[in-house]
Amino acid sequence: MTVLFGQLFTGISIGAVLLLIALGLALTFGQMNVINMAHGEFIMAGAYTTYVLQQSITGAGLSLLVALPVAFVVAGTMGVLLEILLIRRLYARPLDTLLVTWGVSLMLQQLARDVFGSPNVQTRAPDLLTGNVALPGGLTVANNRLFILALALAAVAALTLALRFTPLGRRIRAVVQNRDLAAVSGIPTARVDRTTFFLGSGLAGLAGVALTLLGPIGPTMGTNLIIDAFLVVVVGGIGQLKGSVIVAFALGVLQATGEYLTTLSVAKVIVFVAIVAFLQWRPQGLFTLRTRSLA
Amino acid sequence: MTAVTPAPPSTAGAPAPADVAPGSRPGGRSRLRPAAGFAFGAALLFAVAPLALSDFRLALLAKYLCVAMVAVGIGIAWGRGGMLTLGQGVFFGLGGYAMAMHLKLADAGPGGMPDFMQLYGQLDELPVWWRPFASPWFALPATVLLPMAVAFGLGSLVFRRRVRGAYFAILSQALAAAMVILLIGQQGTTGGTNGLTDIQGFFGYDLDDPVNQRMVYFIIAGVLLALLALARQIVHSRYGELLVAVRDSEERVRFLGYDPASVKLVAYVVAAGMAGLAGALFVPAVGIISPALIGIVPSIEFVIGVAVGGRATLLGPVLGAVAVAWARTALSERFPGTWTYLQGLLFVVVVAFLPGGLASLWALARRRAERAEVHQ
Amino acid sequence: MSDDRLDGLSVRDVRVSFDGFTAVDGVSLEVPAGDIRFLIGPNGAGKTTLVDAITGLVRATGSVRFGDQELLGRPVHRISRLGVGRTFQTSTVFEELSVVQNLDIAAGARRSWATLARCRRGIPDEVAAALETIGLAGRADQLAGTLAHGQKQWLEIGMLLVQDARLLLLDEPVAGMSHEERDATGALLETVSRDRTVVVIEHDMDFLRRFARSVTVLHAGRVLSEGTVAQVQADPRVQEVYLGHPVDAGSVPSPLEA
Amino acid sequence: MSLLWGRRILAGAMILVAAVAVTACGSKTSDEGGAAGVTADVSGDTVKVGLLNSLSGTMAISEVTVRDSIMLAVEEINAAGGVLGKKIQPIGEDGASDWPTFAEKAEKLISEDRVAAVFGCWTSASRKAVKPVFEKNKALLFYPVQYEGLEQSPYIFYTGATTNQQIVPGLDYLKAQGTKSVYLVGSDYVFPRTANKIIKAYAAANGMTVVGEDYAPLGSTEFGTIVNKVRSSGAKAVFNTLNGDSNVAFFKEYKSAGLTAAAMPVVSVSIAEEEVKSIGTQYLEGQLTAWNYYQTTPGAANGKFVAAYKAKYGADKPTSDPMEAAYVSVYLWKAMVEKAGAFDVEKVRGASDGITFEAPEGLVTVDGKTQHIAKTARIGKVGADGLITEVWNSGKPIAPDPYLKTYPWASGLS
Repeated sequence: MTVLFGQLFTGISIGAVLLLIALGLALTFGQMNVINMAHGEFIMAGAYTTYVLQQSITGAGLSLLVALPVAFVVAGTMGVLLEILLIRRLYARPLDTLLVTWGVSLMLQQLARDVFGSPNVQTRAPDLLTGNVALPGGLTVANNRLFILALALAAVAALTLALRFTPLGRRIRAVVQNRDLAAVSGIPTARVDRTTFFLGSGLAGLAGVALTLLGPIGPTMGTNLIIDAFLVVVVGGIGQLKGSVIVAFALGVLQATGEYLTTLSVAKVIVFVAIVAFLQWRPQGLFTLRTRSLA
Repeated sequence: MTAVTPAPPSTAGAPAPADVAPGSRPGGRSRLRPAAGFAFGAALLFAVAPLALSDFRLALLAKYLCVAMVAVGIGIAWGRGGMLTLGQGVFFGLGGYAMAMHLKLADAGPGGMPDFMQLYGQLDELPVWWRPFASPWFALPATVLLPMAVAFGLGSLVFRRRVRGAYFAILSQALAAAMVILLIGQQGTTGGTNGLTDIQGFFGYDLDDPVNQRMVYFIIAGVLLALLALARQIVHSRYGELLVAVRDSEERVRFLGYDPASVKLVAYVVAAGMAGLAGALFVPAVGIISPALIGIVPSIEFVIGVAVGGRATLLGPVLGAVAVAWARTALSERFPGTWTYLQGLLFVVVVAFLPGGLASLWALARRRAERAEVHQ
Repeated sequence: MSDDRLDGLSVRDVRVSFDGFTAVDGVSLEVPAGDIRFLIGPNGAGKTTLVDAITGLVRATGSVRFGDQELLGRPVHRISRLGVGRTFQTSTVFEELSVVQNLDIAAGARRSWATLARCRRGIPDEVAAALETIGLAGRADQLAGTLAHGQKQWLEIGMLLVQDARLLLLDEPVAGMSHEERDATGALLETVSRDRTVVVIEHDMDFLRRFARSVTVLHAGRVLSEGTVAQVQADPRVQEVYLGHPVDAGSVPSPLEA
Repeated sequence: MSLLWGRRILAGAMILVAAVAVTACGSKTSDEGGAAGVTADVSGDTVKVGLLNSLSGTMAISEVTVRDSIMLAVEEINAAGGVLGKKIQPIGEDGASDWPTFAEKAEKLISEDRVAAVFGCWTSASRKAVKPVFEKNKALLFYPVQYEGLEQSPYIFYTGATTNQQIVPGLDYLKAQGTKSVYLVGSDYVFPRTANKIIKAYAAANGMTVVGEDYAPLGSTEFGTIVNKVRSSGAKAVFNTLNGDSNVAFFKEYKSAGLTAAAMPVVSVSIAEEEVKSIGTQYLEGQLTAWNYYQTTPGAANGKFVAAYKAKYGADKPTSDPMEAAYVSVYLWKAMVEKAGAFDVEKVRGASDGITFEAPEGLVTVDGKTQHIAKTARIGKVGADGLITEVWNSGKPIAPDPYLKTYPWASGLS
């Protein structure tokens, strides 16, 4: 029983990681239809930001707190640069953004290798986040997982509120629902695109900081995550955040359960089959914006 | 409701270079051109290359030509059909494994078992699903039919449900990832990460012998030419025109009474068959097939050559694939890190700024020349 | 191959709703064989949605029969093969194919795979005939993307002709056309309607008066009025919808005369 | 129409040409062809050797350090006068973490550059990929990494540990500590699966139980479930054959699940000083490793090696077992060549038996029969300073036994 609860929590925390890395994509891919394969490298940038900050800020807890906003800005800025230099030219060709940004991701990886070296680097986690909370029944819940869960939920909440209640959020939603109409209504779509990209990429930076608590920090850390993140958004349906949230947790629990009953390899295959089956049922994902268009 | 204007359907977004208008009636002279070009290519592959290159370089060329075969298929599926398939490695791998399984069994002799199975699998007898591959009459067709069957299965599911564009690309990529995990997990019967290695013979010919390596090269070159001829027929047929129409506006085609799903399915299955054939020939040429050849990264690398050469042209993918593979070898021998930058840069520059690939430069130059002719 | 029957369209109690919003709310109409029926109505009346429902693009309840065939519930391409063809508000020709190729594809939905695998030799007869009808014979080899706007619309109609559609559903075919082009399009419709049934969604009242044989006015997803041009023009409800208040027939110039 | 047919005929003709080419030039017997092997080019005053490591891709992390230590050995030897009076000219190639590329580059080094020997490869997969190339060309590979055994190619010298020099001593140590149950965690590839097979056979014969066995795909960084299983299994120790990035995620998860080195130690066979650095002592302190060499291994030879390495590559760069094995491999090749008095591959092989070298890890001896080397096994504990200190060693070099023929419990394994 304990194991079962442990697994449930593991599934939820896998979901939280998925959510955190997919949230930025839900904006850039989901709202702007840009397939940014360099998203993983923005995550990497966030993780390296934590590493760099720890060189000067020695307190592990403080450096982590400082890293969150700094990584957001660093990754966000990289995203804006990418948008201005390349993606802006490619809005009409979504598939081509995939290939172009894949090229960018290759270069960013090599850049990380040249700057920080090929081996993984280490960061120190605050002691608080390496411990766990003991629950009755011998169950423990890891603090770093709780932190990531909280961070993911906070990010979702902040993003939802921002999209719903700020003028910027309204503009973003207007552009998503009807770009042409938004443009003729006087919304500066180019600026909105850039801001959306900043937010989406910044969220990747946040995810990067969080991931230093869980896994390796190295040049290729982003590539391992990117496909999973895309699958979350694809299955969740583009244009809305709630789909990604639900699907992230559902996939997390599915993977944890599958892994517990079989092996990690088989679990991954199970998840893939489940996704193909799901898309048979709802090819446009869990939630979609209904618009009348032929495409 | 009526205020909402139907967006002009643009699923593919592949601005084909101007020279892909197969409708312009070719004059007598330009009809001879393909035949002449074909003969020229054949001469290059069959006479010049074997004479000019060392055994080692010729073997490398054989490897590149296998990649080029995959590229021909991608050119049809992506360039013509708008399906960005990022999982061609899967089909390449299926063909390769089918061939390698047969060759391993042939090496082991009748009743024998491949060496790695005893080492890692500790199996007492051959797994059931290996057995049919002992027969060349099963294994050889399987190298092509197996990938086609898998493509048919997946394709008929996803195309019918109108999974397309980015969704399809990501799904095909996930397929590659799943396939790799599956292969690695079954080490006892698939060789795991090692893959199937140390293949000695090719239908009785010893692959260690340079003369036989040369023979493999000739077979590969011949098959590539045959695939090119097939691709040309497909592109210029009515089906080829229909495929472009589906790429540019799937819904419109549907309203004309076609089922776009089956139109796309055919192109996808053909591309898968070509990738399978390439994988099968890769095995005797290189002597190895492993999960590392079929995952996400190699699958994307198949696409880069196509993009560089010109996705919507016939020869572009082939030349692009060979050029990129060659550049990789040449540059990584000297500057390993630099190659990664360059590969990334190639992707960015070609796709963002030259979506027609290098072939569009060629077309541009030709149009300039024609205009100059007219002006005189 | 060609089926020469002339069939009418019968729409009964068709409803379409999106997420709780009912775009078409129980529309019934009869378009007799060989008619040129115009569908008009203010924005949001459900005209295009009705056509979407008839052609299978959106899900609907009720019944749509063309001849003796029920259309609802069939996939788009099956409905098309029953002889129902449509155009869209924005022209959707295959811009990277030539005019001939566009028409040839439209003509080919019933071709076998064996035929598809072969190259096209020359220009098939029905394509040549359509080229003449739509007046693009001189531009046969031009890429469709390079045609003028009006020509693209004609090409679309031509595609319906070679497709052997016996029911043509045209969504604002003359929007953005010059006077001369409108006249030519109208003439084309009259030619075409000799052996086909035509339904046109149109806002251009001048065009309507000249070429409509009958008119259905939709409003808020329902049929508001139906009849000849004159009958509809005289209907006070129509004037109310268009002007926002009831008027006496004849006291104010009908909006349809604008 | 006729032109279409013309093209078809042409295509047919091409295939015919290919078929003719096949029958004309294929030869069924290999001994008449050029498979006699390529002889190394030693005509000048230098001798070329090949360095084949991944400088890009996922394996670059580890293999770059091996390349560095090979280069160190080459420079030292050249500074001391070279081999048989010839300076060593190293030719580096990038295996790019891609097995067919390894095979391709090996072929290039042998047949184009005509090197006298090749040093390199890391993963078993890359070794398996190049093995036929070396055997076909009758050329030499020196392989410097601990591996899963069950192999003995006449053209490969294995200077890393085989299973009875690393895994078996690791198990002996656990047994001596009174550990009755172990949990096996590994990456999903050849080495862990084979190692775990050996561990299970050992456990069965030595009164230990294997309470669980889990594999993660290479590169996997999600260990929630595996650690959860380990935690609830009640095992007394974990035997860890994870590779690369997965170790980082595993140990972070391990610590946050409240598992400690004191209560449930993890014995790792792929974590050396370099990896400790990238995982962090925060997570690793007190955990065990099984190797043949540590930076802290005492002795003058090691002092000299560590000092030279740090002087060349930086004081913050640690030395590790595979680096040491690679460094040693160059010296062993030099000794063999000098004993043979020639660079000829067969002569070098013939001279190999009994060659000894005072290596940083202690005295090593080449076993000519298996072409492995006798090495001392050492169990180490990770300290707070990131270095690994020895807690146990086998006392004397253990003779290599790649097929575990001298261990009765292993009789069913190969």
